Amino acid sequence: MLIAVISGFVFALVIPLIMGRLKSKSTLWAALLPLSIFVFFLSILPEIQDNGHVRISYQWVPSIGVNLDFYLDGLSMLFVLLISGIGTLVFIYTSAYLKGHHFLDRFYAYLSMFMASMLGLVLSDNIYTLFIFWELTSISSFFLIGFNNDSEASRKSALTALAITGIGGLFLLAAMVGLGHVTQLNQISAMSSLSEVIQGNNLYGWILLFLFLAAFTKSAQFPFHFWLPGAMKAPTPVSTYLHSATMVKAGIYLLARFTPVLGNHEWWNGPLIIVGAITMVYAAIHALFRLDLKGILAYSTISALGILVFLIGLGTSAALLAAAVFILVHALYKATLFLVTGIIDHETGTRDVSQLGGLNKVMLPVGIAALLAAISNAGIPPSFGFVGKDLIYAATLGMGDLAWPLTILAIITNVALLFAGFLAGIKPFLGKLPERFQHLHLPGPAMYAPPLILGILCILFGLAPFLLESSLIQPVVAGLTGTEPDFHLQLWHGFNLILLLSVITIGSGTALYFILKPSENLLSKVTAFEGISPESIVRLISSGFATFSSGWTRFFQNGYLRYYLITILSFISLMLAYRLFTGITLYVDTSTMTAVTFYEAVVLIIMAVAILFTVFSKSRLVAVASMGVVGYSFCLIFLFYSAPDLAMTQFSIDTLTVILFVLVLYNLPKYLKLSDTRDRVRDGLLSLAFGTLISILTLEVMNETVSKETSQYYAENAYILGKGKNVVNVILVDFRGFDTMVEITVLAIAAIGVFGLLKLHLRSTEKE
Amino acid sequence: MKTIIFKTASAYLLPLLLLFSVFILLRGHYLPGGGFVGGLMAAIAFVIHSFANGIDKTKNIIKFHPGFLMPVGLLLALTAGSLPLAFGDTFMTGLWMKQSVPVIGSVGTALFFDTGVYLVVIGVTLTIIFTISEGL
Amino acid sequence: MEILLVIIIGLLYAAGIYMMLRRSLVKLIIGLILLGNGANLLIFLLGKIVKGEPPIIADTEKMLGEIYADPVPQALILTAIVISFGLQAFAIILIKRAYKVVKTDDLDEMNATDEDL
Amino acid sequence: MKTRFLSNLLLSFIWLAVTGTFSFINFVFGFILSFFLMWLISKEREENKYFYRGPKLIAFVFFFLYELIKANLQVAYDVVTPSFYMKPGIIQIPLTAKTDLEITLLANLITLTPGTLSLDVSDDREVLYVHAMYVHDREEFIADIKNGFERKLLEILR
Amino acid sequence: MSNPYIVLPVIFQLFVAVVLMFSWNRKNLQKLISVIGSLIALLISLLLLLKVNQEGIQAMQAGGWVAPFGITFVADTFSALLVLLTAIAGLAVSVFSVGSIRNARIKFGYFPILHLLIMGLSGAFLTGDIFNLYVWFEIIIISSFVLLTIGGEKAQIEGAIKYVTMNLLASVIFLTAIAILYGLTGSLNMADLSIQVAAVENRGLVNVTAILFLIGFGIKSAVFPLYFWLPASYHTPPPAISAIFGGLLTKVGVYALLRVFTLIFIPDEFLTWVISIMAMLTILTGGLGALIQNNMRKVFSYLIICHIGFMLAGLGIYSTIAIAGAVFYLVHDIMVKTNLFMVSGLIFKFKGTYSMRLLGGFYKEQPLLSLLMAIPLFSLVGIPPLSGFWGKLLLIKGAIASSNILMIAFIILGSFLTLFIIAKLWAAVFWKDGAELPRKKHIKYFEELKPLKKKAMIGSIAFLSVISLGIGFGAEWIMRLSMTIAENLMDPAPYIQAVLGI
Amino acid sequence: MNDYLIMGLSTLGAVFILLAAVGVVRMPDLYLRISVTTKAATLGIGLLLLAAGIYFNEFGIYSRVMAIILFMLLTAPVGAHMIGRASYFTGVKLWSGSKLDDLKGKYHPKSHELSSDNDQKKDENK
Amino acid sequence: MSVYDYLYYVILPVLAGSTLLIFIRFIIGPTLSDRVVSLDLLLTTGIGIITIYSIHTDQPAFLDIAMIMALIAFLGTVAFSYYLEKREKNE
Ligand code: NA
Ligand code: NA
Repeated sequence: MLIAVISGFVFALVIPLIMGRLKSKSTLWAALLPLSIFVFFLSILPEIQDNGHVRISYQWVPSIGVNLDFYLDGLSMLFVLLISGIGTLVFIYTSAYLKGHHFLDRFYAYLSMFMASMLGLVLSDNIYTLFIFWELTSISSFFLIGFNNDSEASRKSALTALAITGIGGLFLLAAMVGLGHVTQLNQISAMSSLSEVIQGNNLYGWILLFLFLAAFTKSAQFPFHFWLPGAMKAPTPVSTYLHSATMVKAGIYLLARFTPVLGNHEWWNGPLIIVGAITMVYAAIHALFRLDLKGILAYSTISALGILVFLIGLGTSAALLAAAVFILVHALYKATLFLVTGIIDHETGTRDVSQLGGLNKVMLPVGIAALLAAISNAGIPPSFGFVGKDLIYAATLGMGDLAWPLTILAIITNVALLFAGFLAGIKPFLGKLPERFQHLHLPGPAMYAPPLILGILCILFGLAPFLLESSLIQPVVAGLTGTEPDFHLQLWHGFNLILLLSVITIGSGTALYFILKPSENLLSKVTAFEGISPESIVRLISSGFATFSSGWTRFFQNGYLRYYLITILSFISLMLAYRLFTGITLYVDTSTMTAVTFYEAVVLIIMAVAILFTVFSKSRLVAVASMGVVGYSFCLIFLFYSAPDLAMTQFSIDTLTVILFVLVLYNLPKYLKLSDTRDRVRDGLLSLAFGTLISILTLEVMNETVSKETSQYYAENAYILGKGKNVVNVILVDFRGFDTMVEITVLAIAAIGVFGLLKLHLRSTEKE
Repeated sequence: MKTIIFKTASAYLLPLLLLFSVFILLRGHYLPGGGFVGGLMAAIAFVIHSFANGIDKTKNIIKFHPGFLMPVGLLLALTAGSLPLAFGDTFMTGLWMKQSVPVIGSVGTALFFDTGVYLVVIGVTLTIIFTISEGL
Repeated sequence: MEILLVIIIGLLYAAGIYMMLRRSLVKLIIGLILLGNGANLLIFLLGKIVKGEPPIIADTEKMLGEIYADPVPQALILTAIVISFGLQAFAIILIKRAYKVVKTDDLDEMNATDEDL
Repeated sequence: MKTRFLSNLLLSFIWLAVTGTFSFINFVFGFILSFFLMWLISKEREENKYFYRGPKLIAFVFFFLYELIKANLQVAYDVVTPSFYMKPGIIQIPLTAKTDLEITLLANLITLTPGTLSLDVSDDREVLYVHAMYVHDREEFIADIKNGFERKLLEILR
Repeated sequence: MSNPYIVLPVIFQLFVAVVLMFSWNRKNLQKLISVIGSLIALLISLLLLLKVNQEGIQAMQAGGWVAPFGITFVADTFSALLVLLTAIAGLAVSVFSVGSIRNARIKFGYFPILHLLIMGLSGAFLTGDIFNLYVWFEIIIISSFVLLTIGGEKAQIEGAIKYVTMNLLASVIFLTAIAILYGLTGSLNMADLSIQVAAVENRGLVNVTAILFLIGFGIKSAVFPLYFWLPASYHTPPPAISAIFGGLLTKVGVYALLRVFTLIFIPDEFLTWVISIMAMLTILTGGLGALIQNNMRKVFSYLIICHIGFMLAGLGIYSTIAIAGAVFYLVHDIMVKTNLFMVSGLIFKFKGTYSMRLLGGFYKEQPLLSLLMAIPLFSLVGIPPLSGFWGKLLLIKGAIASSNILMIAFIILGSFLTLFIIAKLWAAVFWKDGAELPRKKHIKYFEELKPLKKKAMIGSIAFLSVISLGIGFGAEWIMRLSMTIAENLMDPAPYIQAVLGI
Repeated sequence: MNDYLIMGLSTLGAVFILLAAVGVVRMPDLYLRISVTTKAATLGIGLLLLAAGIYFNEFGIYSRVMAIILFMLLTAPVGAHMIGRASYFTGVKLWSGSKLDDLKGKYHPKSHELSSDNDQKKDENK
Repeated sequence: MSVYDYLYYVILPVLAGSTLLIFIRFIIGPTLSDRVVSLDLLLTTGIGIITIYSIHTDQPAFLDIAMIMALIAFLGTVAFSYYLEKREKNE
């Protein structure tokens, strides 16, 4: 099973290397990978049927519980087969669709990487690896959507898709970590028994919120749905694979997967029903007015995803059964329609449905495939779609008080979906073939076979639902509900309410198909409402966010050094002040202090005046000289207080500093009076505040008695062990010699720096 | 600066100050002074000379670029610090000669270390000041 | 005396910061130097100052007497002074180079690196 | 060579004085040190003669101290009393002294005497410009310098 | 467990620098010495980490003076690991410099100072003495000043002035903090301080001192609202220099924060609250800043800030797992940021610009190189299982465990912004069709370089990419190290024992 | 005896320094200030140092004291000359009560070469 | 009155007072040269204070600082003169 997952990644790495070498015209062989995976999983199907699941585990980062725990049960199996099965067809289709494309190897690489991620996702039992594969699907879809990277629109939609699903992914991580924290477990399959514990935890609400955000973004639920139509910029195989059959279902998978763990709680059901319902109706209505085939399909996909969320939200076993079946139903017919659309686009160069018609005359097999899919989509018997739709109505009708409102919503949705299906699957093929399409002919079998196969399956499963019932659907439902399933899939339930609803649906949908003719005119009327659509709102928010970003950034990083300093210093001052005045009882202990003598006072007065003079002097050199006076006063203070070495050093360094200034300043222009009074007052207050804080702090620290253990040690051992009598010097060259070592290195670096700064003048050819 | 008075005085100050700087260096372990101040004094001697006679002349006197003293001094200090490693001690452990040397007193790695400091400081100060003055 | 030194420390910090907030690069660097002086004095003061007893062992003794100035802060300040000198020297030369390439010492005219968005 | 040796010796003695330790070993150390230093800085230095006229030197020192104190009192009086009696000005003094050392010593001695300040020497070493506080008569002032400091100094140096 | 050799990574770099200074005018010799020296340094650091891993915390008392009287060096897992990472980044940058630094700069001491910078970083990681830490910080600052300004172009100088000013301010604050700490305890040895500070009765003063340390190190690690120097300067020097800066300079501040706030000052509720708020705003500010930049290097600069926020978040959450997260993130970030600045440098070598608006078509022109570059780019995003993911995972775990939902929100925001920004950059630089750019005569373009230089540049990027990949896929190893480190940080007793023997 | 010597010398020294201090404040122009201060202060310091020498009464101290005095004697006048000369051509004016200024116009404005052209000589030659 | 008291109560205050006077000149200037001269004089007076202080505290070591001050003070004056001359030349 690990191999099945890993092989996709390996393939992705290897394919760019080998495809160039092979020089083979056809790349059909690439489909062998998904095909063998499909066959492999198909071979495990009986085991699932018998035991319910297969489990494998590989250690990866065991210290935090991130392991490759794979768990294959009915639900996973459903998805695995969809992924590898439709994957096979898409790989085949691609070999023709992108034949000769310069970067075909990359495309296959992304595609197989995506497939592997998807497989990993649905197989993961470990909460972290689940997330890991989830993210990998997002990122590989980013590359796939942006595959036509010359086009700005394509790049933009890749970014949008990544942004939306990416942030959802991060919420998934949070949800998973939260779950892991609450349960102290890493394996999802082990969590269902802790369902009540989780729901009792105060993180439950957050976990749900995060999980929903993840699922809704990935599965394009209102109001996050808009990335999906945008993602249609991708090549058709991508749309087929990601945006109808697999990736967008990841969110559904996630919700389904966690139904036993988190479900059966009003916080779970309520939001899902509401969001699902809004999505399905909203998107279905949107689908009515599209002209672009892919747009129609995208909106109908969103609507279908809404239905699925809605069903999972209903949470009854009937609803979950309906969901399980509808996943498959939708995957089959929608993949078919996408592939067909791709062929139409590929051959005619347009996807504008109002311009298409009569293509049956030139590509009949494609038309047949489309027709079969459209029938399934419409839920017309004997298609598999009919089975699915029946189950949906059964589920909504079983909701007690809410039965009718919910059912009506479902009907509206289905009517619109039917319309959309007809528009995409039937309209292009019937009617008159436009002049300019006369010369078209049927593309190769690699292209039309995949949709045809899928179309046939749409009907086959409708005619013979038992093929799936015990092998696949039952294990799925068993996993979701945790009970032994007692249902039978069948096409014909007899004349009942549900059948009536189906008839109503099909009837009104078909009527709508003949009444409503999509046109530019209509579309533009609809687009007039886009100002209040979620997409525009998000765009508004994101442009607002961009404005905010640049405002925030420019506000802080405004280019003016002194504002940076003011910010930093205000921050320090506030923090210091807060901590000083809330945490310390201020007092001053004068008992230990030394008396002031006249000469010291004079030195201090001179120092203070010199400091002020430095600050307020009008000439740079006077400021420098006056700074020199400050330094010399220092020297005396050091001397008075028993620090001859310091006095010496301070003195020499001060003089050198003054000299450096003097040498540097000689050609600078005069000081300008550059700040106004307000600035100066502000700066003055800030400086004073900071100075005062430091003074107060110093006073307080001086009250503390200090352990003199270290200096005592030096006093006793400087001569005996360090062989020197000037203790300061012994510290400098011995006790703390390392400091001095570094200190002279600092000096050397500074000298090299000065040398370079003054001597290095890059020639115009060396300025990088 | 072309003044005879300063030029002449500097010619006498130079050896005096250099002598003095060595004095400051050597006695640092016992009294205020040491490699840093000593090095500064030496550097100042040359700086004064260069102010009086022009940098080129002072450079001629020194015979090599003063910056060369930096790696030399660093190497000296580093060697003094690392030597103990050869004796199984940790870095910077003081090694002392058994007998003390007249004039200097006990001779140990600390003195070599301080001499390293002295050389680096000369090198640094002269490099900086000469570089600036040349740009004037 | 300590009180006065404390005031001087505060004054040095305040003056340093005030200078750093001016528009002239020269003032900025003078401000940094004043600030450094303030920090040095702070170390000195907090090591508990002692008058007239430098930490030098008398000729006849093998260790310091009862009262002596704490040599540790002195050694620390020495290191700090020298290091700051290195940095200051570099900063001062930076003024020169800046004047050469930017033709001003007005800091407000040196914000191209932040503007280029 | 001889003067070189003498300088070396002199520096060694200064070393002794500075270090304050009179011992043969310290002398040897000082000698080696100053030898090394002289080698280090030798290239540009002119060779100079050193003092060999001891008595005159001592006499000169006393003469100088006398001048120093006399002038100091004069200046002190002017500084302390409220009104100024001085008549300052810059005077050009022709030089008899020729070598750098002569000129420098003379100029410095003049400066060290209160009330006078050697401002500069002309580039052709012909004249010394002196700022003086009490220039009652220019000729007299010049004569004072020439017969006083300069003559006595040159007697020692030549 | 006194071990005289633990300072070897430090003094060996000094030795290399001195040898380089002796070969002042021989640029090819300098390149050779630098690369070989970096290789040996890498070996030494690797041995050190192995030693520490096997035998526990190693301490060394410089000069043989018993702690706390001399200067102590301590190699615990954290220090040793960071020294190793420094050596790795150092080797990469050294090799990259061989390819990308122009002769003019080499002639003015580029290589010696690069090695001194690395020495300073290693010293800062290894020292166990708070004043000695200050001294190492100064080495780092001065060498970074010099590297930043070497060449002295206008932008470099303008950036340097801001960099210099704010870093010197940080030094002064750090020094002030040391002064106060000494005034309170009379000690400088960090292990000793751990005991002494705990014994100080006036907790108010300890708290104030902690604030000073927070701000001093905060400026160096470029956290909000103290970060301004970074975006003003990091994009100005040659890319090799940006690389070593971007990878390591702020990290040493983070290291100091982590060390000081676990060993000496145990933060109270207020402080963790402040740190958390700062972390969140740092993430926000970095992310927002990067979002609107056009210069690739500026994007990375702001992303440094953003990700420093992650590391600070670990400290703000203050639990073993969160700190382990911060440490893991630190490890990852050093490798990736270094690499990204080199990547931008290489792109510049091809295209002659850093502007994302002008760049484009790189994927089409250099597909394999693009894939190589994708490794650090997407590692930075933390696309699992690449290296950036693991630290974040731990951080979120830590935040969840302390029910800090707000922090999670900001971590998510930061990750999201990073993802979006890198995707945008990818679209702009690699996907978009590149305009025909005018050739600039001051640039030596990639194709004009000698093969050795080409190999050097690509090789160093590949080297770091492989290491990033290793961190991502072999996360277990780093994860264990991070957990050990976090446990050691949260319980400093072994550290103190190793230093003081008590 | 020594004590009185010390007190005497230090008093004298302090007075000279005070004199210099008063002088530097009172004197009306820069050159006069230099004139007054250089020597008074040098003399004052010399005396104070001598007092210290007598106080410690060790050869080492004496020699050091002498060394300082020597240095001061060597450097003080040179410094005075340097700053005086530099001030002159940066245009520091003489006091209004000054009698004569032989230096006027003798410095070459650009090269700072100082000529010895003696107006008086010229007068005599005529 | 002992010699210590004399130095402490008479000489040091006189020197300190002189320092103040000199500093006044530093503040009022008016030219840079004036400030340089007074700076030089300040240092000289400082040397005096150090000398007396070394007697007062019985610390001959302080005399060394006086020595170094004497040497370096000269450099400051020289540098300023150098500056004044250069500036004038460049104008
Ligand atoms: Na010393
Ligand atoms: Na030792």
